[in-house]
Amino acid sequence: MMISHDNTLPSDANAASHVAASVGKYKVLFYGLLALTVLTVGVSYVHFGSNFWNFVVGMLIATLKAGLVSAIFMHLLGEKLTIWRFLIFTGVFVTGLFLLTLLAHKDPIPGTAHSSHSAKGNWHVAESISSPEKNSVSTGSAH
Amino acid sequence: MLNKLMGIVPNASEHGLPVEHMLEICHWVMLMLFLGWGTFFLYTIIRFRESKHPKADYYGVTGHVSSHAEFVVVLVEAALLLGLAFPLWGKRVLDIPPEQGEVMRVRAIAEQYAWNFHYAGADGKFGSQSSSLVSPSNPLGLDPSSVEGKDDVVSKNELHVVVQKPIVLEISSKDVIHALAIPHMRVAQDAIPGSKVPLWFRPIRSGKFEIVCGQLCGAGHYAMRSHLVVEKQDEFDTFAKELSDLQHPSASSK
Amino acid sequence: MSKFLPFFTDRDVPYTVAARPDTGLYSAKLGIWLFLASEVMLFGGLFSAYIFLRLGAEPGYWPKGLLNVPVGTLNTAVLIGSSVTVVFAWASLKMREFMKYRFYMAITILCGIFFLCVKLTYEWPAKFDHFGVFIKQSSAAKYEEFLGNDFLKEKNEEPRWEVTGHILRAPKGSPYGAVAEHNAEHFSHGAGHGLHLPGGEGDYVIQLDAINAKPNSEDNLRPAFWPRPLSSKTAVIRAEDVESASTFVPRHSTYFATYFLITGLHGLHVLGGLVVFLYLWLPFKGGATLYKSNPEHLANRVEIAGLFWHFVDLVWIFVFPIFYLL
Amino acid sequence: MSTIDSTVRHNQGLAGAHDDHHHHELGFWQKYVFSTDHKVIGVQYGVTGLTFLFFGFLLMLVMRWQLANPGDAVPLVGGALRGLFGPVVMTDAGALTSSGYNVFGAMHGTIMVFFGVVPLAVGGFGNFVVPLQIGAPDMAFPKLNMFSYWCFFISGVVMLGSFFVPGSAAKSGWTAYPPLAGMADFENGHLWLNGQTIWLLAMVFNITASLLGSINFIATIIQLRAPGLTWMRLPFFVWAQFVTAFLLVLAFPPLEAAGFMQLTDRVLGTCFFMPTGLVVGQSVAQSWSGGGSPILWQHLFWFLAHPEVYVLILPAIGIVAEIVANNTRKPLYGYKAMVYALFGLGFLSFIVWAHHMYMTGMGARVATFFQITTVMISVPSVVLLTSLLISLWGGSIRFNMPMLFATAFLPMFGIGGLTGIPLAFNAVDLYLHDTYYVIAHFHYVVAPGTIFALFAGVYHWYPKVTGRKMSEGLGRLHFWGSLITINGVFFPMFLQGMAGVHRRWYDGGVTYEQLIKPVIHWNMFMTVSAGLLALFQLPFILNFFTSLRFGQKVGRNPWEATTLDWDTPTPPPHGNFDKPVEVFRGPYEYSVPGATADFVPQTHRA
Ligand code: HEA
Ligand code: HEA
Ligand code: CUA
Ligand SMILES: [Cu+2]
Repeated sequence: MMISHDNTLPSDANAASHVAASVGKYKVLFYGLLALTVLTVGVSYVHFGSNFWNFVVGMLIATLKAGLVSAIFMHLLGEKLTIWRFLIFTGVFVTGLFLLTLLAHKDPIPGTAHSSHSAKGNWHVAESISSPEKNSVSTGSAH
Repeated sequence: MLNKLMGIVPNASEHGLPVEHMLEICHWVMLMLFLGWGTFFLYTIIRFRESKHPKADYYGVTGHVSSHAEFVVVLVEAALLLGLAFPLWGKRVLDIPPEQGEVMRVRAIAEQYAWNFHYAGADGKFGSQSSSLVSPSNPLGLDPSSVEGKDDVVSKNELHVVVQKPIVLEISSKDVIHALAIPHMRVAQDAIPGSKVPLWFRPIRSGKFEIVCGQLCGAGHYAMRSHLVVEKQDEFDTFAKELSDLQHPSASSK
Repeated sequence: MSKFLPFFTDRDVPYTVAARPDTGLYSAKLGIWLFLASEVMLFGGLFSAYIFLRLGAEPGYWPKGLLNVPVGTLNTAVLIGSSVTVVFAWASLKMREFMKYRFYMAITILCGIFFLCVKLTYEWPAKFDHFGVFIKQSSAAKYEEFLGNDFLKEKNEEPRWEVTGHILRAPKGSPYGAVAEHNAEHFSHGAGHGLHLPGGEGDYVIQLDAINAKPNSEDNLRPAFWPRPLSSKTAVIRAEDVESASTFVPRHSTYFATYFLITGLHGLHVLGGLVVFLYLWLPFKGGATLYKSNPEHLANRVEIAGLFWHFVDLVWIFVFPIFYLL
Repeated sequence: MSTIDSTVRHNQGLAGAHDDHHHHELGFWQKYVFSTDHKVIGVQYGVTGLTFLFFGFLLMLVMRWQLANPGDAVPLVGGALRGLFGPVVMTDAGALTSSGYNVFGAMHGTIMVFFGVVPLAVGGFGNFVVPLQIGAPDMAFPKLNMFSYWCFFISGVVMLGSFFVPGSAAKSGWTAYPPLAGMADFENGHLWLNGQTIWLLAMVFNITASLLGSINFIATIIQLRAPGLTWMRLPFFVWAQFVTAFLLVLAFPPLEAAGFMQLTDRVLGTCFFMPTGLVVGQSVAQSWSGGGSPILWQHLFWFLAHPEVYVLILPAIGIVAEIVANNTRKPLYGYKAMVYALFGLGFLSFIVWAHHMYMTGMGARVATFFQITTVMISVPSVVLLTSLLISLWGGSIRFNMPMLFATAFLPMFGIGGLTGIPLAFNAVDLYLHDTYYVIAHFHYVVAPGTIFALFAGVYHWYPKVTGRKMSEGLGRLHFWGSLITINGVFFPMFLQGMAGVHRRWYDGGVTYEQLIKPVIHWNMFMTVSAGLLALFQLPFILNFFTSLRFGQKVGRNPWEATTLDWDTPTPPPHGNFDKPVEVFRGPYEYSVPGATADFVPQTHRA
């Protein structure tokens, strides 16, 4: 087998025809993405019970769009294994960054409280979040 | 024993004992590992130096010694984690003693470069505060009209607690991050502006101990020292009364 | 000059154009993907700040429906469009249709410029002349008429602490005096000269947004698609009731801080992409001229620039909902 | 047939078949200053890094003087320092002020980590050695490489420049925790021209340089390996650089993001890290809208800074592995396990960061998670170290200069690594956090650990770079002197830490005399040791420069090594190799039974 390293040739002989075939696909995707954008906007005016669920729905659609863009426009589908490998790691690490900071945020020592605007006059907190006895903790400037 | 050898300050709190114990075990493990590895290391570099052993052996060690050694390390670490570390931390943060019973709650509020200790007084309730009242003479902005605050007292740079009585410190800061660290009590907690975090311990020895500011907080960080005074109940009461007389002269004249 | 520009490739090294057989990649392709991986982490850091701050925000301190949704949607569509044209540009090169390449690339560039123009001439400036005053919670009752917290409570909605609109008078010595004066002139325009503003020297006078003008209206409960016009009503807020006040600049709130930082950084990326595209479009030695000597090389360059561009689009796909819609 | 063909083509730097600019003589500037040659860039990075290391050390000497003699004027140079650094840092008498101590401390940490070790270990050794070891003519993106160095250079100049702005350089620790860092240095009324802001700007440049560099490394290692050089035939050093580059690419950006946020907090008044209701100067800061979180910074900072410590150690382990294999004259023990351990370490290092934040008030779940991962990460470290240790067995160990430093690295890193373990348990860390125990822990890994490995690397590759060996005599003086004194500096820190001495104390603990009386006298001992340590660097510096002229001349392969870097002319020409490179065997074929020489180069046909 003779490996070509000639820099002037396309690495893949039938690339051009392959590309031509995909152009139609890109067009379809364009309309699809526009439709999804409209959907995102539309859906944000629907109330899904709580803001949280609106967020979930919005993010799902955004993820779908992002997935389409990367899979097709960025040719990730059919991209080489080398690239997939480190992208997967990247994905794991951002997720780790999100989840772990979130967890740390949500799991303070019981009895921890955070400063609030209602007590901005008071550098620390008025109401304690989960302190077993509230009365010993002063409330803020509302007094 | 290793701890002593390394000059650890004497323990003065209840939970300090297991902490110390664990540190001791850690050091023993480390020492054994280091000695084991170190002996092997010294023996090897002496025995296999070029002049003594001119022809190297391509295969070297062929068995699985290293896996065994590594496995032992894993086991020991797992044991330390499960047996000691998790329960200890659990006790620290999940078993904060409730208000009922013999517990004292004190607020520790840091500022550049001093600690303010705010006691709730006889009623066990903290009075309200307001920023508009903050001034050099009233660093916590205590509200003089607050009923709950009538008996509150504040002491600067000196925390008095009662021996054997659990104490819960609610730690926060006015300006930057500080940390309240009491080596003798084996406790430390960052004082983070915008948060108030509880920290508890039970002193088991009377005496005067140093409180260190453990987080860089500016040019005066190194000198932000205060004291923990662990004393008997009656001594504490005298202290509280003195402060109260000073800070609420009208109330005491009644 | 052009000798220094294409940092991404160099001729002395193999696999700048042809792919290495065992990895199937030319180096720049690998390089750009690695770069994008680091970009994912960069924006990841910013988005985690968003999550952290938003979850940490107390009820009423994270605004919803403040931004102009139609404009945002338009910009989203424009970016998506440019993503398509840039693939077309690349495909044209692959098929060796140079004129088509120039055409699609031109559209891409125009789209990018349009996007930035909308940002810089409309969206951001619109923030800078909007004003918001956070009322101290202890004083909120006094301004119930503009905040409508009783109504919101009844509806089980988050409370409102902020009065927004155009500032007509700022307290003496406040940095917003000039803006206020300018607005006041505009406000009185048509209403005859010598219009008297309510309130005194030390007060904030705000020409209200619809939402504060009619805080108890069902219509104002949900963000609207079309932005609601400013009302002609004014509010007077006494300085001592103010917790913080500023135009909608980054310092205004954590919402605007994240908004400006993320959209700003995104904008810089758009700008960077545009510079590269222009370089590839104009007859530079490493740009469009490269077509004559080595069309495949140019195609590769367009491909990696395009990958970057798609990523910028992809970031926007998340930015749009989290700031405009949710 | 095909392999030979591809070999030839690979080595022709064939890419520019149609190239219009043929190799004309490059001018001085392009050859030595704005060079795109990885070897020149490697040397630039290396020398800059060494200089910064030395500078970081000098800062620390002043601090150590202060710790042992609180408030006393710095001898000899006190007046000059006063003139140079100004009144914020030095008193008129020539003693360090407490702000000055913080300035020097923050800059020592920052410079050592980001401007000393990383540039030297990654930028210097990585650049010079990696392309040679994989048989590549250069890095994959030579211009990017040049850009990376100059970006780093700018960051260095900016960082050093910050000493000379009003109020002097950053003084909030290398960790730059807000709100302290967020509010610092505004006394002089300059929004931009102040220490902390410039620190942030310099860091942004530094991060950019690191990112560009590490992308280049990864692409180079994946794309430009010589024919036959399969993954499992890579020298271990290349693996170490590969994983390090990934750590940099993926961990640095969140800090860059955080840097931008702190920057806007400072210059635009945002509140990313400023909580509600901050009191500044006895009243609530009305100018801040609040709502931010100081803890957010810590998460983003440590998300980088933990992987960063492995960035400091992995290249060092790589260097040690090369030198150990070469000087024991036998293959590395457990090469594959070591490679997997590298990956394990790399992966885990992303999910342990909060072990630096045990004191921020974390609940039981988070603490459990981070304790488990932290303890887990010590396992691959043990695998690496144990493998290196066992590699010694059965060798024929030549104790030349590189090997001496590499050998000393092992137990020194052992001490540093082992003392990381108690810190991993947060109940124990309660006692040890922010004491000199921590300082001792990490200095054992970075100073007699990493720095020693870097010295080993300098002695090892110096002949390849310059064509001459460094002097053994001066080298031995350097080695024994450094080994003894550096332990004199850092070992007492464990004792001080156990006795409650906390870090970042300007007066060395005089304020807390009552608490730390039993150990305060160590300050003097450590300071003297540090001074002697400095003296013992002089033979090295002398050696480094004089050997350029007077060192013993060497040929291609003075160490009789197997890897490709020793298969080039010395010093390597532009394009590196003078013959087609093809690899037929693993990296450490020393003392192969039946072979005539005790080493078989990788290019040696079967
Ligand atoms: C190169 C740098 C480096 C390395 C490799 C490590 C390695 C480790 N570190 Fe360290 N660490 C730092 C640099 C480093 N650290 C720095 C700079 C800080 C402080 C930052 C600051 O606050 O400013 C710090 C702080 C720090 C803390 C926070 C302490 C505190 O602030 O309270 C913790 C806590 O868990 C920790 C743990 C660990 C652990 C478990 C390892 C493990 O990976 C260690 C594993 C290694 C081993 C277990 C050794 C195995 C080898 C042998 C046993 C062989 C022995 C051989 C012979 C005898 C021949 N480190
Ligand atoms: C890579 C990281 C690194 C390295 C190598 C060092 C090296 C040293 N460090 Fe440092 N240190 C830190 C990172 C590092 N440090 C950090 C992150 C902190 C925390 C900062 C903070 O609190 O924010 C710290 C803090 C710190 C403290 C605590 C200060 C305090 O908390 O108050 C002390 C105290 O003694 C100290 C001492 C030393 C000493 C004596 C050395 C010596 O080992 C230095 C020895 C140096 C060399 C041996 C290099 C010599 C170089 C040459 C000879 C080159 C020659 C040049 C040419 C040939 C061109 N360091
Ligand atoms: Cu307060 Cu350090
Ligand atoms: Cu760490």
